[in-house]
Amino acid sequence: MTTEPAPPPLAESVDYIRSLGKESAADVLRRAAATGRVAVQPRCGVGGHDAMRALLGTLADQARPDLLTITIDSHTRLGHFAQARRLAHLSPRELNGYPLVAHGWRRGRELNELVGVPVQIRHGSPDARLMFEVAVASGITSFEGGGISYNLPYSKDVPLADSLAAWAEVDRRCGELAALGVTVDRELFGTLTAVLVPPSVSLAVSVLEGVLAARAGVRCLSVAYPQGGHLAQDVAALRAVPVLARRYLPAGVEVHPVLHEFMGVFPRERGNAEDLILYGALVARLGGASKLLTKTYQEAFGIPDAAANAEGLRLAQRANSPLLGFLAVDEGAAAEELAWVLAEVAELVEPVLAERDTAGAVVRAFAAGRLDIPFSASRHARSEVIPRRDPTGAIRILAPGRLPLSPETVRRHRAQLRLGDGPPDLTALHLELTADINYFPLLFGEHRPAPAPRAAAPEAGVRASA
Amino acid sequence: MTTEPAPPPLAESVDYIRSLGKESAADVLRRAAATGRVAVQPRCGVGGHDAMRALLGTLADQARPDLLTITIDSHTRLGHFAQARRLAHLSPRELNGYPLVAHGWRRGRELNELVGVPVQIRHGSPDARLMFEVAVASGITSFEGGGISYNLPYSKDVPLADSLAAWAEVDRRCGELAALGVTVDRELFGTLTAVLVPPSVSLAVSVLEGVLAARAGVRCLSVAYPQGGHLAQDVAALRAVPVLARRYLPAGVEVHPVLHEFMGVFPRERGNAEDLILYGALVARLGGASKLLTKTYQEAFGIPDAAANAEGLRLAQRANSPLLGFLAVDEGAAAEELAWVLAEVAELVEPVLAERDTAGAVVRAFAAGRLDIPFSASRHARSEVIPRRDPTGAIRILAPGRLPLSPETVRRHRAQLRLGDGPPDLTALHLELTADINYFPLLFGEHRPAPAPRAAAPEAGVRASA
Amino acid sequence: MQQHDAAPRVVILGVTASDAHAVANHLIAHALRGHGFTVVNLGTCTPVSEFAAACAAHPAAEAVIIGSVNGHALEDLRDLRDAKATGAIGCPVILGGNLSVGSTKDEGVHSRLYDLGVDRILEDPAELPGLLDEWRARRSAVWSRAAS
Amino acid sequence: MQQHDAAPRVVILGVTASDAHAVANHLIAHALRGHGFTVVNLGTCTPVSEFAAACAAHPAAEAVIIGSVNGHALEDLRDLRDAKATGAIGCPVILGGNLSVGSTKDEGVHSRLYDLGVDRILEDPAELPGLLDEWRARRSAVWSRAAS
Ligand code: B12
Ligand code: B12
Repeated sequence: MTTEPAPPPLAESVDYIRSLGKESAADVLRRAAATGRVAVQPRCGVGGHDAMRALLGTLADQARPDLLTITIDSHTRLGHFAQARRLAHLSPRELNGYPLVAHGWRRGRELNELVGVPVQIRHGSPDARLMFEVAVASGITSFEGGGISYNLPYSKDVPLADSLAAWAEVDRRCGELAALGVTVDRELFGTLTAVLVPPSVSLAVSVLEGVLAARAGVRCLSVAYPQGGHLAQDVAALRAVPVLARRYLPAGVEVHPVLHEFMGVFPRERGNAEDLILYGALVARLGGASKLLTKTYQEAFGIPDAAANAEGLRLAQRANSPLLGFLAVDEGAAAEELAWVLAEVAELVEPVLAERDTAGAVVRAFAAGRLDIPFSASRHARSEVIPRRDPTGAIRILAPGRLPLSPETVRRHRAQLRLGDGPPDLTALHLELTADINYFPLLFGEHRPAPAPRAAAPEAGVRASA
Repeated sequence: MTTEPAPPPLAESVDYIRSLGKESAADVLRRAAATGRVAVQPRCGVGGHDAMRALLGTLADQARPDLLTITIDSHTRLGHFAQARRLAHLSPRELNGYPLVAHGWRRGRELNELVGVPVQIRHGSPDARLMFEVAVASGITSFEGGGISYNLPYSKDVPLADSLAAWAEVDRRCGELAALGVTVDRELFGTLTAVLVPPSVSLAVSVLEGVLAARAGVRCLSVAYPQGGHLAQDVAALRAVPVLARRYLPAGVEVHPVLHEFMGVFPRERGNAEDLILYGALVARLGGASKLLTKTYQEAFGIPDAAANAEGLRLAQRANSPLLGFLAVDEGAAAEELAWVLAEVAELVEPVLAERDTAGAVVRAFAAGRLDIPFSASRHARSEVIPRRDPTGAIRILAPGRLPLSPETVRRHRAQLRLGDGPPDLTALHLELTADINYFPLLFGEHRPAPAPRAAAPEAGVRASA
Repeated sequence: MQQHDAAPRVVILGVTASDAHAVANHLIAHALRGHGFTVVNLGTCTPVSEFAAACAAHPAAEAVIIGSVNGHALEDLRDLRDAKATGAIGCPVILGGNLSVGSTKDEGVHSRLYDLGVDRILEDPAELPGLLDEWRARRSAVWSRAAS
Repeated sequence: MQQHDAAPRVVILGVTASDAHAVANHLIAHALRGHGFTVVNLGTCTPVSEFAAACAAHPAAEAVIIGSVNGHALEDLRDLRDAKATGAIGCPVILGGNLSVGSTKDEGVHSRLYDLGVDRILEDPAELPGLLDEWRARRSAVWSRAAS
C-alpha cells in the first residue's frame, strides 16, 4: 500500500466509467425489471486485496451473479481509516470486509475491471463522502446507504442531522454524475436493524430517504426490504415499493424493489439454512423484486467462504427457473397486507413530508419518537416501538411507542397479535421476543423453544405446525 | 476378488438382516408417507469396491439421503458376469455401475454396513435371480425391477415369458422372506424407456407387475413413475398410484408412489439442469410421492462424480422445506388428468386382468400390441404407440398403435395434440418427436429448435413462451 | 464389388453389446431411411459377432454404424479388432454416442477405439449421410481409376 | 471495597468499538435487569476508553460485560491490556459473541483475548448471572478471610 493519490476529477472518472464499456447496475436492474427476472447479488468482502480479487473471481466463475459487491469492513464504515489501513497491512484476515478507502481507488479500479458485471459498494457508513469519491474514482456507480438507514443501525452517536447532511452531499454528487450522463444506482438500506423490522417502518424510512435523494439529484433508487419470513407480508412489502414510488417520488426517478434474503438469526444446519435461502429467493420472484441479495449456509457462523457464497447464489438463482411459473401467493392475503402497509406508511411519512424542511423534520421526528425503529444501535432513535410475530409468523407492532399510527392501525396489530387490553408482561415479552428473533431456528427445530410465554400463546400458524 | 462362497441359507440372511438393526427401506417409505416428507435417494454405482465404499461414504456424509443405492453395471444387468468380473479386476473405472455379483455378497454386506440408511439395488436385469440372492445375502431388501419393466427397456431379445418367470421367482422369494418377517421393498420400474412415456402406459405396466408381484407374495411395492415435465399430469400420475392400488391390488400390500426426476434428455448447462432437478423434487412433493430418485447437473454428460451427486441430493431435499407449504398445483387440472389417466389404465389393464393366466395374458398382449411401449429396446414390444407433447408440454398419444384405448380416449389425445384427421406426415413427425425428446434443453434455449415442423404447430404453452 | 447408383444403399445399424439405449437408434434408423438408405437395424445389445453376421448377410452394406451411450464402448467393441482383421467386418465402421464412463471425458479413449478398428467417430448423427456420400464418391473414384 | 448485599449490583455492559450489532446487547441488558442488576449499558460501538470511563464513574461495578459479534474482538480490544494494567478497568471483564472473522473458528483467538486481559469468555448470555454470583461469593470468601 503506497500513498494514495487523490481521486481524479469527476469528469475524468466519468470518462473512465465510459471506457469500461460495462453495463451499469442501473442497466442490469432495468433489464431484470423488464424481463421479470430477479437479478442476483452476493455480499462479499475480505480484507486483503489479492484475497478480494480471488473472491470476486471465484464468485463470478462459479455462480455468475448479475452484480457483484465490495462489502466494506466495520472500521472503514465508522471512518476509522487508519485502523483499517493498519490491519489491511498487518493482518487483513482480521477484517470483516474490504477496506476500500485504505486500498484506494486504483485498486478499486482493478477489482472493477476484474469482473464483467457491475459492482456495488455495500457498507454502513453514517458519513460516506470519502468512500463515495473513492468508489466513483474506481468506476463504481452503485452505492448503498442513506442518512437514516446507514446511521441508526450502524453507529452509536452520530446525530441524524450530520448523517443526513453527509448523505445529501453524496446524493448531490449523484446528481452531478447524472448531469454528466452517469446514472448512479443508490440503494436505500430498508433492512435497518434487520431483526423483526415491521414492513411499514422499513418502507417509511426508505420513502423519506428516497424523497431526499431524489431532491438531491439521484435518478435510480433501489429500495431494499428485508425478508421477514411471512410470504404474503413480504410479497406485499415488495409490491408496495412501486406504489409508494408513484405516490411520493418524482416521476423521473427509476425505483427498484430489492429483497434482502432473511437478515435475522439464521438456522445453523446447512439444509435448514438452504431451505431459507431458497424460500427468500422465491419470495423475491413472487414479490417482483428487481434484485435479490443472497445469504449463505454459513450465515449463522461467520463471514462465508467463497465456495459457500457461490452455492448460496446458485441456489437463489433457481428462483428464476422457467419451470416455476406455477408458483403463486395467496393474492387475497397479499392484497390485504398491501393495503395495510400502504396505509401505515402514509401515517408515518405524511406528517414528516407535510413539513417544509424534510431533513429537519426527520431529525425532529426521530427525537420525538414519531419515527422510530426497533433495536436501534444508535441513541438517536428511541426504540420504543416493539415488534412481535403474530401466530402466522407475520411481523406486527406490539407497542407503537410514539409512532403516529392511527388507532385503527394500532387496534389491528393488537388484534393480529391476539392481545388483550392490559399492558404487556415484560418478562414474558422478553421470552416471546427472543422466540420471535429465533423464529427460523425454532421452526426448524434447532433449539428447544423458549419456555412457554405467559401471555396469549400463538395459535395456529407456521410455527405451531413445525 | 477371491472365489465367492455361495450365499448363505435364507434364514441365516434373515438373522443377519435383523442383526444390522437398521431401518428397512419399507420402514423409511412408511415413515415418509406418514409424515408427508419425500424420502430422497440417489443413483450411484462405480466399478471398484473401494471406489464404491468411498462413493457411499461421501454421499452419506455430504447429503444424508434417506436411502442409498447400489446401481449395477450393464454387463451384470445382462448376466455377463464373467465380463463384469474381468473388468472389476482389470479396469473397474470402465464399468458404469457396481458389479455386485462379481464382488459378491460379503462385499455387499460391507457396503451395507458402511451406511446407516437402507440400501437398494437398482439394475435392469431381465433375469435377476442370482442378483437377488446376492442382495439378500448382503442384507439388502430393497430391489428394483419387474418382468416387463426390466426386460423391454433393458434387453433386445429376452422373451417376456422368460423374464416374467424369472421375476416371479424373485417375487416368491420375497414372499418367503415376508413369512420370515422381512419385508422386501420391490420397486417397479414404471420409468420404462424413460423418453416420452405416456403416464397411462407407465402405470398400466406397474399395475400388471404389481398384481403379479402381490400374488407371488410381495408385501411392499414402490411404483415408480418418470417425471414427464408437465406439472398437473405428473402430479396426477403420482396421485393415481394409491387409487390404482386400491382398485387392482390386494389390501395387505403397501404401495408407495415414487417419482424419478426427469429421465429423458437433460439440459447441459448446470443452472438449467438444477432448475429441472428442483422442479422434479417439487413435483414429488405436490404429487405425494413417498420417495424421489434424484438426478445431477452432470446427467447430460455421464455418470456423475460424488460431489455432483451430493449436490443433486441436497437441491432435491429442498422440496421437503417446511417453508414451501404455499406451493400448490392447479387442482382442477390435476383432477382432470387424474380422471383421464385412471380411465386409460383401466382400458389397458382390464382386458389383460380379465384373462385367467395373467402372465400369459401379458405376453400375448405385448405380442399383439395390445400392450406396448414407445422406443422399446426389445423386439418383444412393438413400439407402435407414438407419443408426442401437446402445446402445454403434456405427453399425449399421437398414434395408439393397437392399444385397446376407447375411441373417446383416442379422440381426446388427438384433440389435445391439435391434430386433424389425416395420417401424420412422417418426416415432420420425426422432427417433432426429436423436439419433444429435447423438450427441456429447448425450453432453456440450449439448442436452436429443430426446423419448424410442417404439421400443426404448438400454440400457447410452456415451450412457446420459453 | 462394383455398385450401381440405382441399387438401394444398405447400411447396418446397431447399439453395442451391453447397451440397451434405444432412442438414438430408433431416430437414426428413421433419419437414414428418410435419406433413402436401406437400414438393417440390429437394435440394442448387439455384440460384434452379430454385426459381422449382418455383414455376411448384406455384402453390399456401405458401413456398419454403431451407437454406444452407456460408456462401455471399449469393452463392448473388444472383438472388433479380430472382426476387422479377419474381414468378418469388411466395410468401414462408424461409431457415435457417449463413449466412456463418467462426466469428464478422456480423449485417449478415441484413439483406443480407432486402434480397435473403428474408422470414424462422429458426434452428431446428422453427419452420417454426408460421410456416407463422401465415402461412396471416394470409392467410385478408386474404381474409375482402376477401370481406366 | 466491601459491598452490602442489599446494595444494587452494578454491571457495565457494551459492544466493542467497531461493532454496531445491537440486538444481543438489548436482550442481555433486559435479562440482567430482570435478574436485579443495575445495568450501565454503553450500547454499541464502545471503545475500551469508554468502558474505562464507566468504571471510574461506577466504582462498585462487579464486571464489565462486553459483546462482540462482528469478528473484530481482537482489534477492538487492543487497548484492554493497558486499561487492565493501569487499573483503569479494575473489575473483571467478561466477553462473549462471535469473536473472529470467518465461518470456521480458530480457538487460538481465545488465548490471545485472554492475553489482552479478558477474564472469561462465555458462549451463552444465560450463564452471566451464575458467573457473577459465583464471583461475588468468592469475593465474599476472600473478604471474610481478610476480616477474620
Ligand atoms: C433415457 C435414458 C435411459 C433409459 C433408456 C431407455 C432405452 N432403452 O432407450 C433407461 C432409463 C432405461 C436408461 C438406462 C441406463 N442408462 Co441411461 N440415459 C438415458 C438418458 C436420460 C437419455 C438417453 C436418450 O435417450 N437420449 C436421446 C437420444 C436421442 O440421444 P442419446 O442417446 O443421448 O444419443 C445422442 C448422442 O450420444 C449421439 N449418438 C447416439 N448414438 C449414436 C450413434 C452414432 C453413430 C452417432 C454418430 C451418434 C450417436 O447422438 C444422439 C443425439 O444427440 C441419458 C442422459 C441424457 N442424455 O440426458 C442417460 C445415460 C445415457 N444413461 C446412462 C447409463 C449409465 C445408463 C445405465 C447403465 C444405468 C446407470 N448405470 O446409470 C442404464 C443402461 C443399461 C444398459 N444395459 O445399457 C449414462 C451413460 C453414462 C456414461 N457414458 O458415462 C447417461 C449419460 C446418464 C448419466 N449421466 O449417467 N437410460
Ligand atoms: C442482524 C445482523 C446484522 C444487523 C445488525 C443490526 C443491529 N444494529 O443490531 C445489520 C444488518 C445492520 C448487520 C450488519 C453487519 N453485520 Co451482521 N449480522 C446480523 C445477524 C443476521 C443476526 C445478529 C443478531 O442480531 N442476532 C441475535 C442476537 C440475539 O444474537 P447474536 O448477536 O448472534 O449474539 C449471540 C451470541 O453471539 C452471544 N452473544 C452476543 N453478545 C454477547 C455478549 C456476551 C457477554 C455473551 C456471553 C454472549 C454474547 O449470545 C447471543 C445469543 O445467542 C448475524 C448472523 C446470524 N446470527 O444469523 C450477522 C453477523 C453477526 N453480522 C456480521 C457482519 C460481519 C456484519 C457487518 C460487519 C457486515 C458484513 N461485513 O457482513 C455489519 C456490521 C457493521 C458493524 N459496524 O458492526 C457477521 C459476523 C461475521 C464474523 N464474526 O465472522 C455475521 C455472523 C453474519 C455473517 N455470517 O457474516 N448485521
